[in-house]
Amino acid sequence: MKRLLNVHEAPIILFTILVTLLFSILSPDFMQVENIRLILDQNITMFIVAIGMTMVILLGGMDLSVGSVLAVTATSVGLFLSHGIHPWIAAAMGICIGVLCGMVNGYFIAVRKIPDIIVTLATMYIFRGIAVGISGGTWMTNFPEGFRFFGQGNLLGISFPLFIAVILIAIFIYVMKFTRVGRRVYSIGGNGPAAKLAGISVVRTKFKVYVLTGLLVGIASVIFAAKVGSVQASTAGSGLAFEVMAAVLIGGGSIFGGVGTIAGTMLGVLFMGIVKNGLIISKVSPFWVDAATGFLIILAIVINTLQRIRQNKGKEGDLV
Amino acid sequence: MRHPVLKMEGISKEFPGVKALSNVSFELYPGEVHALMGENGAGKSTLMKILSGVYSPTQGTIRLKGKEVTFGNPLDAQRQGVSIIHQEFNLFSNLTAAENIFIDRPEMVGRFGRIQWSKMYDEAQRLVDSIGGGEIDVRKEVRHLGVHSQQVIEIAKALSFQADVLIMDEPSAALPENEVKKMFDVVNRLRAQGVAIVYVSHRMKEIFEIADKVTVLRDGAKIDTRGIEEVTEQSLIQMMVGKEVGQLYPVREQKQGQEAVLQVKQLSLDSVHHVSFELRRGEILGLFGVPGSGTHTIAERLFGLKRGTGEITIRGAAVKINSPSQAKAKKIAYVPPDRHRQGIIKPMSIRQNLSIPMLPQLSKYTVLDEARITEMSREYMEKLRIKAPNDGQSVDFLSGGNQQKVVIGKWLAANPDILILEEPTRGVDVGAKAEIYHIIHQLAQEGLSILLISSEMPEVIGLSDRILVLYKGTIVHEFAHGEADQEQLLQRASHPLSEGGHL
Amino acid sequence: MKKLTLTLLTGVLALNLAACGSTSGNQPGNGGKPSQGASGSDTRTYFINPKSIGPAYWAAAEKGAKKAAADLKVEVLFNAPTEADSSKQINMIQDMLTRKVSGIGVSPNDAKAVGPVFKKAKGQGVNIVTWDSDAPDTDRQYYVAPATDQEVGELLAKTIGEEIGGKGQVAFMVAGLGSQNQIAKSNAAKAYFAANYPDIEVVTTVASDDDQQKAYANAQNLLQTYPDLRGIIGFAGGEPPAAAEVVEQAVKAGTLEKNQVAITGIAVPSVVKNYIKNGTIKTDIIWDPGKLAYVTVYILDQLAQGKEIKDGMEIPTVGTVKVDGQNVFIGTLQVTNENVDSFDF
Amino acid sequence: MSAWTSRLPLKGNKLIVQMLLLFVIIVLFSFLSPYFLTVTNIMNVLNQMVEVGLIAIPMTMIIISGAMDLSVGSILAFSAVCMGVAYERGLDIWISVIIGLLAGLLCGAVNGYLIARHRMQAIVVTIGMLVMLRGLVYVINQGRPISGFPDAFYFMGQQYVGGIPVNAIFLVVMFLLASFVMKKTRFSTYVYGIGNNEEVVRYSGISVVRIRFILFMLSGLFSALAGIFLVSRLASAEATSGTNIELDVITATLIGGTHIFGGRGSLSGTFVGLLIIVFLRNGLNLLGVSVLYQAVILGALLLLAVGNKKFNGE
Repeated sequence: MKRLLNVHEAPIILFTILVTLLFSILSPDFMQVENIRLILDQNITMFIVAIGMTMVILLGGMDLSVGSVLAVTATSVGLFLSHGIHPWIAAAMGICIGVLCGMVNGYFIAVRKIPDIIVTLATMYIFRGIAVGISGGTWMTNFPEGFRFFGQGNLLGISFPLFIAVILIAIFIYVMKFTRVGRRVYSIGGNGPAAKLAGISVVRTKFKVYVLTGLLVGIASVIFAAKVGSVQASTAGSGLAFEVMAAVLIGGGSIFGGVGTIAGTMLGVLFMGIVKNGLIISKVSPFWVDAATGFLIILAIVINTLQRIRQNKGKEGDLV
Repeated sequence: MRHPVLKMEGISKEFPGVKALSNVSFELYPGEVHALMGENGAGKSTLMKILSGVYSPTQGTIRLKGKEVTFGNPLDAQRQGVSIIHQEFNLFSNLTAAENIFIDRPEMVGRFGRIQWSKMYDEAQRLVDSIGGGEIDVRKEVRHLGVHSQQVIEIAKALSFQADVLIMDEPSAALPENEVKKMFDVVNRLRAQGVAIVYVSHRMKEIFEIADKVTVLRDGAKIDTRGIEEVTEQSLIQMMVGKEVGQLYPVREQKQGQEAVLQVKQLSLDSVHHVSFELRRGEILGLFGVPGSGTHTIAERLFGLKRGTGEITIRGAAVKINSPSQAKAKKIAYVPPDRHRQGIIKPMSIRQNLSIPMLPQLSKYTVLDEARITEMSREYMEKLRIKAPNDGQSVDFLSGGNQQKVVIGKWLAANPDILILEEPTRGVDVGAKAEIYHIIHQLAQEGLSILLISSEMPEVIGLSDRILVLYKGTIVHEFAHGEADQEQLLQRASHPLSEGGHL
Repeated sequence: MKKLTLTLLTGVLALNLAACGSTSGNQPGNGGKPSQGASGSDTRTYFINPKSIGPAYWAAAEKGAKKAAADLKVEVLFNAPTEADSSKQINMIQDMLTRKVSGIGVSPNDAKAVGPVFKKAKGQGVNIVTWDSDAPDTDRQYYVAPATDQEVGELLAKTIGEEIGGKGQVAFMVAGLGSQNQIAKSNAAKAYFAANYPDIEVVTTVASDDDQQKAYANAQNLLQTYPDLRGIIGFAGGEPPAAAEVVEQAVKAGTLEKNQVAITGIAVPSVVKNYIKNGTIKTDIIWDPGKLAYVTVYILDQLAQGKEIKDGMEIPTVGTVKVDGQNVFIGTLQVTNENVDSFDF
Repeated sequence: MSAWTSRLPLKGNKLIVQMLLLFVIIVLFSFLSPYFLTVTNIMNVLNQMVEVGLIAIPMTMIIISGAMDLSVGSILAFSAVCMGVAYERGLDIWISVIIGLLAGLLCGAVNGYLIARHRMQAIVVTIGMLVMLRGLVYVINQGRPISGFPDAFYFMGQQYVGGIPVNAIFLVVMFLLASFVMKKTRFSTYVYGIGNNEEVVRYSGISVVRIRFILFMLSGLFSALAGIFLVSRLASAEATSGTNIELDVITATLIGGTHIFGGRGSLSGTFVGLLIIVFLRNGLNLLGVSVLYQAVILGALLLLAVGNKKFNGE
């Protein structure tokens, strides 16, 4: 199984190594411990949100609203803090709001059976509006020192947010591989009607996945707020959904569901992070950064597609 | 002495406006293979759905091992010991074979909700081995497995529920002829283990080979249950159809010319090696081989769905066929094996489905010529006797036979020189089969050259003027008209030297 | 049929909600008068249009505009698209022209693109004043600003130049690479360096596209890429706090010495208060966006009443303003540790 | 109309709910604002909806064919800036326009090549193009807006003929043309066919690759057209123009009853959907409703109305 997994993610691993080598040659500053830590640090939010997005995409769905959920959660945490609520309680309440948003998505998608794109497109508008509305247009900033721990603190020598991210990644890799919920996600994404026949409640599993995604985005947004130090409700997390989706797909996920792994997605996030950081470190003209990022995304997808074609050739018989 | 493991009494099922089953009773004993027969629409599938927990009956009782039961849903039925294997498998192609067998099963979950993978693999392998699927690696993802292996996985899944009753719906439909034997081995093993099997099939030959008893349904009612030794093929058909049926296969008159319409030389691609043959005007050329032998690949190559080496000549002129549109331009038509996936666009109307390949001819400056399309669709609906209120009817609502006629019709409208038919009667009931055979025959009479690829041997034998047998990508034998019988054909197709395995 | 009705009901409900939302939203702005349809002949209505809705800067401006509305007893509508998008902004101005407002104050996202709609406004006799960002060569009558972009850019360059002692590497952080006021200010700063501090090298210009996280990552990457960096100028409200946050974290982590990188820029005092108190930002340049909006409304109201705009005129609650041709300047403020607590925006 | 359309089970002409909703919106706003139902306002709205409308035409077709194009906003900006740069270099304005259109076609061709020819996932490819093209826009002109076009060019976006904006007339003509194509030509059968069952179309000897390629080319072309009309209307070619326009376009298409998974939908539906969102937005603007509430209302409408099965004529 391990070997198979490795094969599945081989192209993106190779491509990431290649890009890393390229940047190392272009800039001596790239392959520094400090910089690697920086890359990890800059992408904590992405890592955590991408876990949720992986599950959603494995189900065969997509979630366009993650950026708005992030904004709503981060803004409410900021509001709670400004009312003098203890940082830990404020964080917990913020995460609850993330879960609530997930429940809204889950309700319409799983229970009311409205296509996910429509629901999350709609909630993307709605949550963003609510976020800016409750913020009153002002920035959430000047957080108390105690809150900054979530974004900048250290635990046992490693940064606290990184620690949280690693734990979450480990938990969800375990969940996806070793628990029934995880396997149900794969089975629904692979063959929905068959999953139903096997007695799997598609409604409940979908609902759970969107709630978990809300939870993860909630956690990510607390870290985001604590790390960046200020939240602007109108722009926080804009563009996050597309970026995270791209990471999942670069990491070997299929938009049609059933295929993909958390580990692969994390590689995808890392790849995007490396590209963005590397282009700046190598002092590429700022005008070229976006163009080059887009080009590398497309290249990564091309490589993935080639891999899929190669794999499918190994099929037994010709009727399948 | 023996008690029935399953007893259905007075089962009726009504849908709004339709009575699908009326007062059907059915008994099943342990260790017997009980064939369930009937034309499409006779009520077989309703009965199976009731038995497997998809529907609940309007009236009547089901007793399992003497106890009255109700099934809330298919899983409920499975847990109580009744499993069904559908014609179309319900497998997760993205998951391993083992996981497919034990998907979402509490018994595979250990402490702290952890799935015990090694236990799952071991048990799955044991189950698969016990029904003779030893060569299957249960750690492989299902999408990498062949059809027979997939069926074995389905059976193993059913058995993993300790099934007392196993319903097999057209189990041989997707299987190559040589693998049907393997499937029978599995069924025999199950019978020996005391599992009661409901075997649903259209294929007479199989029924006589494997079944102990046969129950025939017609128009939602049970006609009779008899021991297999009490019936003949003819009497069964009569019970199913309710009247004498005419000749299933039309008598072929050897009228074809000698002029070769299509010549294939040294065709090679994928698993096909150096295949050469010619197809004459007005000829029905049978192409027979077990799946994997390359018959399907040849069809795909000739229709431009795949590319390869070798020379293709039409009426003496070498042609290049690299895409279906090029094939169409060369007047080659192809009726593909999987009607649902490749043949019809379900939500679209009959006229749209019929006219699709011909639209460039049926439009002026790309604007559709509605009058001509109407004329054309009426003509072919009449010619092929497609039963529908009008040509605006969505094909989704047609019976399998009529859907298949639409697929044939859309290519006839294109007025081809060469017609490739692959599995032209798959999933079609007896009545429609005979009609389709007559159509094929008539087309050949009119001068159309037909390449017939089928896994149903009687069909190939009954219709073809010549039969080419393919084995592992090469032509190993040619039968002239009337020369072949089923035994010989199968023997050639599965090669005398290595019985069985085509892998 | 039931579902159909339900759908329609939903739509109606949503609209009613919207109507309510607008009423309550506008009430503080016009002293409790009902807002809808109230823009008749007796009440003068002005549409004040920032670049977008959301940023704190514009929220502060809205307060000023609403205050002016109360003081001058006029109605003020303060609205803009959620993103700084010129096409959506112009759509909104067009809609407001339809509503026959008495005057419009615009902070254009694209100075050229507003040309046609300003022309149309002039044709309808609607006064146009630009504020915060200008649209020269259009039919706008006045431009209300703290100072010219040139002056602001030079002031920023001077501030950082003094702080770092006139030499070293400096990086620019802007909101958008294509935004004109950003280009004008950064070019002025570059020119100022070239003239006065030849030893200062501007290493790069990074853009955040108004995204806080991106600004933050940009600042991190700057420190990583340019170990010898001495200063950062943030040309828009989101940039200095992001830079300050990153520098503070780096100092705390020990990868950077305190005061190694000087930061200045344009930012609302409330947002950078902590950084100024910590000494991470020594001087921040700002003007009161509320006063800017106040003056805009005031000028529009003067125009509507046919009054003259003179240099040195006294505007209540704002003070005297400098009028230079068509430009009205209210002056910039320097925020430092000493006065940071005295600002209320 | 003809026997053909009435017999099509697919082309849900059941736009009753949409029409009613539009009607309710118009009536409601007429009561709430005296300016809403005025000729100038309606002409304004028509003038404003052109860019979104133009892109919605190919987007509807692409969604019907079961794909999606998220790169339209970036193509719009790319073409607009290409045109602007060409004009700045001293080329004739109409030659510059053609260069802009060709740039859009080229982008569409890249999308089409990757998606149709190499069967890559449309969403992923177009997200990649979205990022890359937006970046290229900055590369081409360093983010400066380009302006100063001749008056003849502004005719397209700013002038009125018979009291109706020229660009709105163009949009309506395009919609009628496209609607004709999607009702009366074989291209439409192919597009609906691909959306319902791509394999069957391929097995019918029709090049699915070519149809898909054409669709993405159309999308590129119409995005470029939208870009040019935008420049003409705003008199300025900007690097940021068209950001997030894909969301507006998709929203209009979905409200118009096109099925997100393809196979079903109509251009007339999209047109009504478009009117619903532009009139809603305009009415709310006239009332002075903050954009924040507007976003929430649009979202709620999408969720409660499009989510409703009746809405899609099911």
